Amino acid sequence: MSAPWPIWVLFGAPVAALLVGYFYCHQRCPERTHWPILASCAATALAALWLAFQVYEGAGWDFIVYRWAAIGGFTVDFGVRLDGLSASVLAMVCVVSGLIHIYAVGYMEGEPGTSRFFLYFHLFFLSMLGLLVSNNYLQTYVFWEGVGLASFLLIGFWYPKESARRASWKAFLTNRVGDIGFILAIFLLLREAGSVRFEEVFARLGNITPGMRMTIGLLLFWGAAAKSAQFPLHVWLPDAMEGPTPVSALMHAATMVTAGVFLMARSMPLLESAPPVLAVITVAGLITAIGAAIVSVSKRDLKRILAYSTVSQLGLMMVAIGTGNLVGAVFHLITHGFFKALLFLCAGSVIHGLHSSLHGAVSAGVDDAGGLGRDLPYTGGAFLVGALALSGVPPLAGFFSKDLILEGALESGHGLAALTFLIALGSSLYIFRMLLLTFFGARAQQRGPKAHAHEPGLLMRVPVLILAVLSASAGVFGGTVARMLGFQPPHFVLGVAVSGTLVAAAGFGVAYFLTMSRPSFDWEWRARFPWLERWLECDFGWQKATDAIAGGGAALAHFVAGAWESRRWDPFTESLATGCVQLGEGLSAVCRGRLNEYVWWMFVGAAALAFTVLLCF
Amino acid sequence: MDSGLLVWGVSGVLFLVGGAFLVLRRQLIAMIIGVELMINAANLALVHAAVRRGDAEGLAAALLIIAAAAAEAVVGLWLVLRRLRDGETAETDSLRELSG
Amino acid sequence: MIAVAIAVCGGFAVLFALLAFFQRTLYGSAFCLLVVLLQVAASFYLMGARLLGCIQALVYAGAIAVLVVMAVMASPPRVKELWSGGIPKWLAWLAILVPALELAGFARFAGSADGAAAALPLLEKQMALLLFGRWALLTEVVGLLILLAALSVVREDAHG
Amino acid sequence: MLLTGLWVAPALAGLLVWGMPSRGSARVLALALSGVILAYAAWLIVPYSAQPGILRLEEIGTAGAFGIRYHLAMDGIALCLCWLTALLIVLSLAASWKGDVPPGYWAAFLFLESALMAVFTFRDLFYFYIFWDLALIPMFFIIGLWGSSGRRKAALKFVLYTFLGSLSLLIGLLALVTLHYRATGMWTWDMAELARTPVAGPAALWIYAALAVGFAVKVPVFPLHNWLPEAHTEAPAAGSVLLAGSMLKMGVFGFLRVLVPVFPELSLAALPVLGGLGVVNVIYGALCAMAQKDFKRLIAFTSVSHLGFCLIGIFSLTAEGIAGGCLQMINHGFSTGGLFLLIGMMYERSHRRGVDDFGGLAATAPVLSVYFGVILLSSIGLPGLNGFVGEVMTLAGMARASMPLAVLGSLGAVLAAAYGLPAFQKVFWGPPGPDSVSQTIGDLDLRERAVLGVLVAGIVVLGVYPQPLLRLLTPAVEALALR
Repeated sequence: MSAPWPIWVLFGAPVAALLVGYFYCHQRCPERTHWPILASCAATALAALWLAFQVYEGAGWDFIVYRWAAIGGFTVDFGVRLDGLSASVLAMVCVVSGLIHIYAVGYMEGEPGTSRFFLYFHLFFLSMLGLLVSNNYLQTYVFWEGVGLASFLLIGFWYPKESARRASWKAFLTNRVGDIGFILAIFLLLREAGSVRFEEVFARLGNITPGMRMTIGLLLFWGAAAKSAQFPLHVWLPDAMEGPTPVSALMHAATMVTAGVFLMARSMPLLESAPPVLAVITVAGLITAIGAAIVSVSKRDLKRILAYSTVSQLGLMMVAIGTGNLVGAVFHLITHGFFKALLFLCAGSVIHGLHSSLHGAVSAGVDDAGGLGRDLPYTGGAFLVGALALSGVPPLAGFFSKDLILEGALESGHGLAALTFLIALGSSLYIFRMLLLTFFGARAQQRGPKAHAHEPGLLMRVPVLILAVLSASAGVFGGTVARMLGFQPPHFVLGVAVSGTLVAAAGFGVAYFLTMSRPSFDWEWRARFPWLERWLECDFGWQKATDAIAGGGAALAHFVAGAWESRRWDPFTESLATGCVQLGEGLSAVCRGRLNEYVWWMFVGAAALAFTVLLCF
Repeated sequence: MDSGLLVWGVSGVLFLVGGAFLVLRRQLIAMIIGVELMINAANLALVHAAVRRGDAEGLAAALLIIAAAAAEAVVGLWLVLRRLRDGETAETDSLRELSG
Repeated sequence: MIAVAIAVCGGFAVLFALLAFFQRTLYGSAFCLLVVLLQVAASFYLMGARLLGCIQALVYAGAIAVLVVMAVMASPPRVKELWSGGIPKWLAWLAILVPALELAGFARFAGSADGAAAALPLLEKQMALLLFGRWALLTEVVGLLILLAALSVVREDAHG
Repeated sequence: MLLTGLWVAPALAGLLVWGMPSRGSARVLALALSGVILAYAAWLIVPYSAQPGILRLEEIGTAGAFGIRYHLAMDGIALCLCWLTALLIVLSLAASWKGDVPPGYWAAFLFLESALMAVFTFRDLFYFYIFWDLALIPMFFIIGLWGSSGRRKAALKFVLYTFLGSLSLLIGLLALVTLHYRATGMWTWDMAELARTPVAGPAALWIYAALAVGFAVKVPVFPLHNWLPEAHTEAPAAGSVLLAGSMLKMGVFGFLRVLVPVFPELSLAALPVLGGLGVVNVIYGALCAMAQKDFKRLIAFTSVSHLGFCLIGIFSLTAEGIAGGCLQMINHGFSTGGLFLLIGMMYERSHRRGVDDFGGLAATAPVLSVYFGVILLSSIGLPGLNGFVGEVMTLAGMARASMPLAVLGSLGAVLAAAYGLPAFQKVFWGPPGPDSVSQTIGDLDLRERAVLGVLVAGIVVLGVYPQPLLRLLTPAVEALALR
């Protein structure tokens, strides 16, 4: 079946917008760069929704666009594959990024270099699209690194700041470490299955040895762990908050970080054929989720709390993947995209509102933003909706998706179920703590300066409103997502639903107790247990470990380049040359200028020559 | 009577004595004498071989060698005399330019 | 028979070469060189290459040896070891005695059957033909060489 | 006559340019003639595609003494390398337009081009060796006369080091030819015949080692590489472009053209040694690049790293590995050539090359930073640009040959980012240092944008759609693949 034209809109619109944006707007009228980009956002969003509807109706596409490279055992063609998984996630990504683009226009007003910002922003959007609709692993890898590059450029958008530069560099390097796993998996696939196309790989799973399947699965998870900030490689996400808030909202909450989960969902058949990999994913997901939840509770910076919350939620999705619950993972991915983006945008509005008093700081702490409920009622309300969705309070979206994951966990084991409930508790605890401290905490208790915050402009409020509506109503799409993925609509187990809500309520209660009834608790435990704070501050010491590894790498480079190359190996080869020169000088001492000696040496030479000639013949 | 061995012997000794002149004697003119001796030794052997084989080319060569030796002697002596005329000693040690 | 004669000439050549080497003065060495050259000319003659023997005697002994002696005499007297009185008396006598002996021996044995070395007119004729036939170019070159040598010496003195 | 023209034309052009009276006219003529040669090289695709496979054109003259025969031939790999050389010559001459240099400077480049074209097309080992050494002379003068401060030492070290390599190559060739003569009783220097009757026995191993060392010095393989940083640092910008863009490829081309076909089973056995050295090259080059302060030395070490990938590709001896190696050679020419041109332009403006000497250029020279960004990203192998294509195919090829080497090789990808991006951040995003010159650096003018535009266009097109180039390489590569 030939490709419907909206698919070409998916790719054509962003590319056209980028070209027009850079060559026309950026050069001549920088302040209007976002116009072509917003137009392309709208077009792609419509196309994505239409395609999602088609796929819901049962359509599906998997065709090759052009042959990228083919020689010997290496045949790679770039193509498009739209099935239930990619269509649903694509719809979410396009809607959310469209809204965030609009929000960014309001947020970045007056900032220097906004046209450059929008170009990078849309480059990210294009790479994300490419990643979602690709039909083979290598094309996914190409856009995977494209997304990494965009995150490098956007985190380091305010490049005069040293911390922003370090954060962007750290993000790119960690992603690159992950990408090694991904590219190695691709090489193994090329070697074992002879092709990287999803269809052919899953068809030929039979003739790949179990051991090799396991390694490929683990390597793919290693790549996904870097992108989705899972346990060993999550270190870059908290620092990624250095970027502007729309960047954090779009990339480090809703879309980019979910690419890892998307890859896992995409290669589900491969993972299911290697059960140990699923166990590893579950364990890693659990560790990440629980660890991030604990750390998030201790954080004070608005965006850092949300960052760790994202890491925790991604851990939860990985747990869903690990338990083989594809529908739960994908649906949670979609709902998470909505409410996490909403939470970040609200945090952005708060920071934007406090901008005057933050004297240029990029992000605000809970202390600076304490008790803003009265100043920012609208944002407060939206944040409340987001918080309820995240913690899984019915009838909002979070409840439905988290419930699916809880059911999946319950089926695969009580211990696992207990841990997932713990994660749910943690998530409601840290989000309500942030809500209460930021919006409802009494101003007096907060030690922050008396800040006067103002509601953001209309351009920022409309996307927040739409996202709030979506976060509230996305629960109904559970059935559609399941059908698109080819599963029966989920049936709700009453017991799990009730216990989920109770856990959310418990979380709220503890948060209320810690922040409202004993407001000074936040500072007391830091004073009494300084070691605990330091320990939590650097992710149980893992941040230090990764920095040490990076430092070790740099030291190795300096050793190799300095001590070995320029002080031992180079002088050694040059000493060979100077050695010859000395040899020459030594020999020249023989000619002391006496004529007779020269003649004597001539005789000796002639005699020796004659002798050798006689000897040889 | 194999005069061959004898003539070879004579020319060999003559050659060596010429060589001794060159290597051991200090004066430049002695070296020239040495060279003359060596050329003669070679010529003697050459002519002897040419005569035994009845090969005219050898004789012709010997003749040319004599001519060449003459030219060489002239130039050699002239160089030495020019050097002596400039007030230098005829010692070989005075020629130091080539020392390493 | 001839071999003995050649042997005698060779012996004397070697004798005088050694004498030349051990002479204190260059003057003596030059003189002994003259004698050696003559002995070699005699050997050529005895071997049969008569023309070559004469040329050797004429050119080499006559010209070059004399040239060397002249050079020795021309060098400034202040160079002590060159000059210091002529050649020792015994050497002079010896130099005269040796040719005399040879001439005597030659005369006595000249008449014997294989005495006179079979002159090789044919060989020498071939040599002459060769020199001005195939090797004409070479002879011209050597002639030119000698001319050059002479010219270079002359040129220097002209405006020396 | 087609192929003879390819290497004779630049030589004649060089002579013509050398003879020009004024510097201005020499410069203009040089650029024009190099443009003509580029057009001619490009046109060669027409007769080439008329007869696919190896375009065996020039077999003039019978075997002279010792079987030396004037035998030229052009296949896919040689054609691509000639295109690359011709293009880089035009670009580097255009880039060094402003330098006040005598006509000899332009002539040297044209002579270099002629020698390179000859090396790439000659099939007779004798002529191959002659032009292999001849190529050093013009580069010696380019570095020696028009380099920067320490040029004499660098030029001398460069020439002596590579001549030692050529000596080992010569010994290997002579031994090979004589052994071949002993085996078959026929003197020949032709690669094809030498390949037909392989030399067996322990001697073959020694010959293989001698030839390998000869080529290894030219590709800087790990232990024999330290002439490269100095040669690059001291060479003028255009000189470094040619040195990195084309001359390093002579070594890899040598491996490909001489070693693999003549000693197939030894090359198969040499995988751990030479493939391993390729991996060491990648990692060592990247590590050294990370710690460099001088920009040119940094780029020089990246060349060491990139050519490590070529080695990995070639000694995997799989079709995609060798094709990846060839692509990597061409891509490296584009990206490193571009980087050297850029550094040359920055040096032209500020007479400084240190990474710390610049700062905050993104604000003062936006166009320069965009070009630098794209070319640097291609150099560290960002997918979508051309650097990635070569790396992926070489490592995929090696994965089929030996997985551990492929794993180590792909470590190079991380290290590539480790040397590329910090330098970019420091120069373009970092704060302007106390004495840094970022304020005085003006943006690129039209000529420079055109030169870099060509390179960036090549980088993007080769990155997005490398298949046509691959189709050109396939016949030659398939002939070489053994695994």
